[in-house]
Amino acid sequence: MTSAVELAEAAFDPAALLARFTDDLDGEGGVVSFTGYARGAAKDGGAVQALVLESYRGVTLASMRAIAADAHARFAITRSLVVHRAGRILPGEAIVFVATASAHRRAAFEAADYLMDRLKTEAVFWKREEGPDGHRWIEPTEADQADLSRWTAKQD
Amino acid sequence: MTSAVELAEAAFDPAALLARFTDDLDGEGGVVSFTGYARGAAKDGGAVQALVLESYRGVTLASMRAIAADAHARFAITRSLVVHRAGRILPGEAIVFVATASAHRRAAFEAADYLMDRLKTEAVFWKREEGPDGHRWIEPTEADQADLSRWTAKQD
Amino acid sequence: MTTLRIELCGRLAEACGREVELAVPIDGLPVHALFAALADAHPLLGEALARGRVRACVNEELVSGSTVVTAGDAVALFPPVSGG
Amino acid sequence: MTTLRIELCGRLAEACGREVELAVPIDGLPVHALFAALADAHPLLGEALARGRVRACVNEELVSGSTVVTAGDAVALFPPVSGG
Repeated sequence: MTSAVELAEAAFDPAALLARFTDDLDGEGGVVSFTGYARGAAKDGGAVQALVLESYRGVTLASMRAIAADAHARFAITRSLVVHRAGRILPGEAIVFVATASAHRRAAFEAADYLMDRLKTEAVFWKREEGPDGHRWIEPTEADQADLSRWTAKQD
Repeated sequence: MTSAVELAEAAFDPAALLARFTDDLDGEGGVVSFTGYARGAAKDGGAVQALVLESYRGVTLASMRAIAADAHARFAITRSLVVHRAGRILPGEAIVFVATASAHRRAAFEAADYLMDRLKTEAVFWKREEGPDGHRWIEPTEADQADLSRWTAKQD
Repeated sequence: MTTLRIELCGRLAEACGREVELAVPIDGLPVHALFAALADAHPLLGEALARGRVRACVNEELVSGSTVVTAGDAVALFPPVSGG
Repeated sequence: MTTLRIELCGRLAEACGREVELAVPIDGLPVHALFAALADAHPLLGEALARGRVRACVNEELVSGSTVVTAGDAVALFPPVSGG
């Protein structure tokens, strides 16, 4: 297995990451990618000027590595790439990119889905939306927690 | 909604398609892509020199369009792109590229997964693997049919 | 009688090539009769048709066995699709 | 006594800034006592700690309340993570 996990301090290009990921393929039949983007509006409709993701030294990267390792243990994927922005992110910029490769497509789909559900709830970031009236701290939503619980239920 | 469906007669670059797809985004939060690749070995382990996908005029494209329309009807996606090779495809070349965008990631994941399951079983292609000892016609596998049946069960 | 050209898709082309011609009445004939006439004219193709699951496509639409085809129609026979 | 610097992550930094200093015994003290001493020294931070779910991170590892921290340790307090 090959698993790469990276923190990006500046804007990145998801298509360039997909190109890099697929250049290294070794006969896999399927590749899934997910890109999450910063949005210009909060859940309540208010304007968001920037999303700020605070990380903590090696702990953030270690949390991402642990999630990737779990994905490889759980699904028949041969390689994965996780790139996550940290710092100040403008609306329309990518926050996170995940790619997975597998012999058959189901494992790649499930592993990418799983990686995102875990990252959205467990990766060590503190996130705030900055708007014209100040900032607001964000925690995982109920939908995020519900998404995550799908995998716990399946594991038993 | 924006849905684009294309047949490609020559090799295409999945990363370039993802770049094209994401250039058109309008504030969506999540983009999922899937790329399926031609493999150098058949299910029985024999060498495959090429995969040949025969299509039939407008009927093939119409079958792909109908599948994309169903995905848009069924999932909260705002846009999709489906590009499918036809003709002679070498091992390592992409056969199919699917991208979906949605406000929230679950719809994009499910729609891409659904598009692939439908395309793999219902798109109007006749497919043969060419190897050193001649060719062999391919039909959807039991796994493909099982994948497809997941959506029928959910619909009720 | 007139001549109808019929495209054979996928593995159906193995027996008799990509296209066969068939003499049909000027007024055409229904698809089920077309299948029977094809089986008479091309026994190898008849075997494939007898296995069932072959659909007729007329002017880019899949049709039922009762649909009448005439010489001006673009007729193709589809074995079960492979998918993409 | 010696001085321990404690990083405050996420919303914990709202009350007292990104870092606070605390006088601690030379031999250090367990995390639960550290929380109590911080609450005494910084009442606004104490409110956040009282809400629970704050974890201590020592030298890049999350630790339990009984772990002893000393002045040489890199100590940070983590509120619940937001995820990515």
